[in-house]
Amino acid sequence: MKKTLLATACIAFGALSTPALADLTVAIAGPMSGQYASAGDQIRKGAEMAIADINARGGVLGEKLKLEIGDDACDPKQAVSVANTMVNRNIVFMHGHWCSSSTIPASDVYNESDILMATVSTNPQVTERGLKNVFRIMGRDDQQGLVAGDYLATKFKGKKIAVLDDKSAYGKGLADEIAKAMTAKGAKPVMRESITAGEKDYSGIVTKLKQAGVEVLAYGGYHTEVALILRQAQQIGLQLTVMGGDTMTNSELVTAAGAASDNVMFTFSPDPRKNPTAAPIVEKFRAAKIEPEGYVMYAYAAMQLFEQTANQAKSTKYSALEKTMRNGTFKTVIGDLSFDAKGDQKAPGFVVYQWKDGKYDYAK
Amino acid sequence: MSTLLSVRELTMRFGGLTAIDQLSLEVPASKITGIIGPNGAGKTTLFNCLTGFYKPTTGTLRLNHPDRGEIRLESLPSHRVARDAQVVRTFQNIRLFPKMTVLENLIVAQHNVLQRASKFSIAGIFALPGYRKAEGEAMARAGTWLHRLNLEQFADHAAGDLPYGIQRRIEIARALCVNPVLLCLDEPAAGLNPRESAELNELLLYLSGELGIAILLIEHDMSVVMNVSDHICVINYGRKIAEGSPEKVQNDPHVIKAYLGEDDEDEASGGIAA
Amino acid sequence: MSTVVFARHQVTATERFRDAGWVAFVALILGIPLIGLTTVDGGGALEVETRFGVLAIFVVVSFVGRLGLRWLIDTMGARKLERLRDDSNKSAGISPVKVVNILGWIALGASIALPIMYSDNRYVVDTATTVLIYVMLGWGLNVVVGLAGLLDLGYVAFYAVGAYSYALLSTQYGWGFWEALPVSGGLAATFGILLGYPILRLRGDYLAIVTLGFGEIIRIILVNWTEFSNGPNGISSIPRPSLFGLDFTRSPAEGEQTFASFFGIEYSPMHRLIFLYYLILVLALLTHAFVSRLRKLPIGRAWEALREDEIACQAMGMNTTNIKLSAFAIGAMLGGFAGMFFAARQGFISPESFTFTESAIILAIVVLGGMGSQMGVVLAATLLVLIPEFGRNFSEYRMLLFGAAMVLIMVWKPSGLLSHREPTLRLSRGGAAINDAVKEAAQ
Amino acid sequence: MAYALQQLINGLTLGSMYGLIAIGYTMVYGIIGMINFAHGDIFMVSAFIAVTAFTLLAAADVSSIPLALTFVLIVSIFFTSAYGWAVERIAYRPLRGSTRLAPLISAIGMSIFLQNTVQLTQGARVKPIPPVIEGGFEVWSTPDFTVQVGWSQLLIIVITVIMMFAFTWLITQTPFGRQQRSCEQDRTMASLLGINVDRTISFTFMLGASLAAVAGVMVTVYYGVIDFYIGFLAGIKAFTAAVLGGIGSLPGAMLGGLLIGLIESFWSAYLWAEYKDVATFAILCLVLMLRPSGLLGRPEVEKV
Repeated sequence: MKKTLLATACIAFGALSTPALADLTVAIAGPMSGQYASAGDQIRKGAEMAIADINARGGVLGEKLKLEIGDDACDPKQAVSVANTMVNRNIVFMHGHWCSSSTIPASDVYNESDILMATVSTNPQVTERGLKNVFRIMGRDDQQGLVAGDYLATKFKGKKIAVLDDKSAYGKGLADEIAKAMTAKGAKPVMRESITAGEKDYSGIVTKLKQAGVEVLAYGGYHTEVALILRQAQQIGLQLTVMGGDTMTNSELVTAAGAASDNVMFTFSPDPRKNPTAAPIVEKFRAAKIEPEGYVMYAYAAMQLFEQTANQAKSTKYSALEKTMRNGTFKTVIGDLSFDAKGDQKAPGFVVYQWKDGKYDYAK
Repeated sequence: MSTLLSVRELTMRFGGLTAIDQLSLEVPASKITGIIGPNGAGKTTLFNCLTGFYKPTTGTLRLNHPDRGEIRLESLPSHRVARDAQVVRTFQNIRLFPKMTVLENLIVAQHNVLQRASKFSIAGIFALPGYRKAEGEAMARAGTWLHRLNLEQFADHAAGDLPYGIQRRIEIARALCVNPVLLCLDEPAAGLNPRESAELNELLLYLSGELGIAILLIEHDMSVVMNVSDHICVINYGRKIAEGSPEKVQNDPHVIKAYLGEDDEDEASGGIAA
Repeated sequence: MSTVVFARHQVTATERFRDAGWVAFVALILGIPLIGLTTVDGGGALEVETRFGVLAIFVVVSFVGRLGLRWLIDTMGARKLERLRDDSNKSAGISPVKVVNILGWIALGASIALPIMYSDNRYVVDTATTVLIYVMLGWGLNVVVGLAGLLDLGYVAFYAVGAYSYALLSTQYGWGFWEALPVSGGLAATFGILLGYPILRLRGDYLAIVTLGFGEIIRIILVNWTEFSNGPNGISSIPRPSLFGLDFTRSPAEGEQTFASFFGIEYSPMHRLIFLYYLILVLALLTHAFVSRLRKLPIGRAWEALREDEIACQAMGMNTTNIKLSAFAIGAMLGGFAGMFFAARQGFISPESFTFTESAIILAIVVLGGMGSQMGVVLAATLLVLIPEFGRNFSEYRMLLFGAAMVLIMVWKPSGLLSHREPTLRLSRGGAAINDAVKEAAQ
Repeated sequence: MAYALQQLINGLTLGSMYGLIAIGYTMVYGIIGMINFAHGDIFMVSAFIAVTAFTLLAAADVSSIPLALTFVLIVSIFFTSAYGWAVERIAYRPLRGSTRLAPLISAIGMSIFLQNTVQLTQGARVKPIPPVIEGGFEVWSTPDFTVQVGWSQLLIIVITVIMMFAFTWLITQTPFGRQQRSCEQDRTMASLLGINVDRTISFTFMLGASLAAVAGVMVTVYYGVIDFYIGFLAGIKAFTAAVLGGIGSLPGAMLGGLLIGLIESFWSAYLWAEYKDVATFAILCLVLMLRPSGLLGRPEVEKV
């Protein structure tokens, strides 16, 4: 028995190490399982559609693209493991990871192996570490927080505003920035606390909000908790307006919070669905019964970004790709992309949205 | 005859229940003292007080240690009773280290000596001569007792897998490895066949006679108690009801009443009938 | 003793079918709510969707699977009996100890050769490094749970202490890996004692919940005390260890040399990976040597005695408080080393890596391996790391397989994969005579 | 004052749910001395069953709330106890009589397995249902704070009290209860006296699962949002509650649950919400240091 085990282990290593015989391999990585699996799902759908479209156009530099999918479950350790797998599969481009805490350690691996990556992780640290291969096609938490904080300080002047976060790297970063921006504008939050994501009972904190007379809640975290907070606020007769980040784009919020979701505002990049050039793609997604919400279009855009970079560079060599991506401008479904020296998108432009009857639109 | 241990007005209460009531007792050095009494009389509780497992409610337990002078046992935690006062016990329901071998059981009993020699394990890790010497001595001591108690052939067997009678012997051997001045045996003959009982008698006499170890013996098997004890103390309901030589105790009317007592029939079976 | 009865009730086909039918029925009941029905988002509200086809397949698979399993168990059982019958007169072949020893040497050889064989394969070397981290953690926890028998569900706390102490010492004070090593280990050990002291009186499962709580407390503090630990953002850019001052970077720092330039070879990121691999291999082997040696010392035997019977330990004059604390401290120290290596290898740590699940997996490694068995830990760690890695190809079923494997291995071998206990010392004599003597005495 | 009252009500509601789950832990511990780590996930499964049942009812246009609740409770209890039974049969029964830790690991494996099964079969997305019971009543109104109690909160507390009484009756007054208690004290002796130990243990698991099912339905009604991950935290909290109250004691589990609910809501009401779990565990440690077998647990006297 033991020998068989050993043998299996050897074979296993052998099997896992065989490089995939693809034409040109690109990859996505994110939480395909675990708590945030719905985000991973969006990324996969977007990327798959993009790859199909690119291949239909004849691929990149005459070669067909093949997509590899990595599941990190938002666990930093698994993210490194995924990154190593991807290196072995000789990928030339990575769209991912999704959680900042996964992107940061994984980007080191890609950096060492000369693999270009474009991520949607919003934590400033992702691009602040001077890694040349890291590009971000989404805004940063500090920019996002600034937009949200300014909006709150001007639109809800004089109202009592509380800032909460869910203790995740993303949520806390965002909430900190919002609080900072608000204070700078002279609207100091009346409360600054954290909750534990994954719990179901937030009645304690909601009652505390009611006691403090809070009318507006700025929240750094994911949509599930917002839905619960809204429902529990209703139970004790508290009307709350919520301001959140890009994660509030998830339509689960509406199903979960019901009518109360109309009180949810959030910051997000200008809606790619509203982008006139993106209209045919949006139609195509809808025809395939996929609502191009959240990260779907971003994944699509990331693949477009790679396609155009490679075509412009006329090469899939890392150095050429990196140089082209850093200096060029690319037309994608989320608008024109160009990057600064750190790899951050030049025109991030966050806009405030509001949910209304199950759809979100720019807030007035 | 010098007194090794003197128990003075020992009382142990558990809530409303008085398990030992004003018990006084002298245990002479190098002799065997038997403690008998019906089930539930408080014998094991006495042992537990003596060896630090229970804190007596009131009373004193003075040990005249041959090297260290007077030691008050009631104020010591259980491990120091064995380590400093060298009062070592066995258990009614055998408590060996079942998965360890017999030899290991005997070596574990010499933990304190070895641990000191291993100097926080540092000397041990590098197998320095000082530690190796101590280990050799411990093995020799264990070997001696294995031989004396006829356990050599089981030395490398897991203690828990061995038959009951042998486990009893191992427990005594293990206690002896601690180098006791007072050995407290809690029903060592329970579950032994007549041949084994006879061997036990011989061993006990050897220990007290030849090696000068004082023995405190709780036993229901009268063939053991009456044959080996120099002195017997009978307790019932936590009180001493009789004391003296085996012959004297056997004929004491209080004792007979306690064992064959008019109203306590079920208790009698464990006693003299054995 | 009486003779062993070898006869066995023959199972008829009807009984088999009835048994499998019963299993299929249970599968049906269990399947209806989770497989047969599911709720999907139908635009603002949930709608129920039925999947009775899948349910039917599930039930049929259960039926056939049960029939097959039953048959397999029966044939295996019969064969085992056959063998027992044959063996009852002969002695067994090679002793399990020898097999384990040989296996150990093979594993050692394989682990030394692995990076040479896969010198251009990041994934293999990296996964093997992960295996070794878990092996080391398993060996550390083995001291507490396997040897001393203290159920610790919060072992990850010490792992975290080790990782964070290195991360902070290196990023804040510029300490190197080797200087920080003893400090991290010492800090983790201190935490072990701090935790151990107040809860010494607790037994078994009460101890388990308190250690679990301790692990959570450490994690929550790391998350919330931002000034200290940088909160959920974690600590990034943790320096990598160097080989006697030689860094594994592409271009050397001012006035220094890199590994590649020193040996005059071309830079490759694999060098560092392989170096890290050998580093953890050496750390793990040292741990192994240390723990195996301790086990044969008074302190190690005292741990095992404590696991077997605490009362008897006290009666032998052993200070159980110190023995427990030493187990906690040494286990914690080894966990701290592993954590420190983890931080150095990842280059980034955040509280997310130190959750309860991690503790549970380390505990599972110790128990699946066979409590107290050093080789068992290696085997279990390899399995538990590789099962989810295999699963990467069918990623959704990965953790499902992992959970199922834990249950199945436990049911198949309740005392662990390698449960044989090797005595720490022997009276130098042959074995056969003893066997006969025991049999004689048992009659 | 009004604020404190509102927090008290919050705490009691939360605590009732912890208590219901904790009883499952405590009963299983009492009878076979193992921590059933999969219990939290059994609770999670029950919540999914409840969501499916509610959705079915909504599709069938059932509008009577008492009828709907009864239906969902029955369905959920039925299927969940089947899960409780199956988990015991598959993962624990083969391990009876082995080391203490084997079933613990098997339970952790089972917990991972159940979580992922639900994720695969029901999806990773959260499952929301529209509020089943809406509204509430004002208890007390002061100028700066109005205390409101939701009907669903009231329902949870009332059902918990009923369940508590029903269970105490079941354990103390019925033949099953006698068998259960006898197995708890001495399994070998109980089987010698003709009690079917296997069946009693199975039944205990099913009862524990039924209570988890009640809690699962309550969670669905009260919070309206569930996902495959809820079992983990709820399980740990409930387990803590069981230990705090003294594992093995039914009133202890309830008391522990309520206490933890109250600690959580009052801690986050007056102090820093982010450290509330630290508070819970610290109080647990303190209590155990002073009373090593929990608040209402029988002190474990080791016979020497």
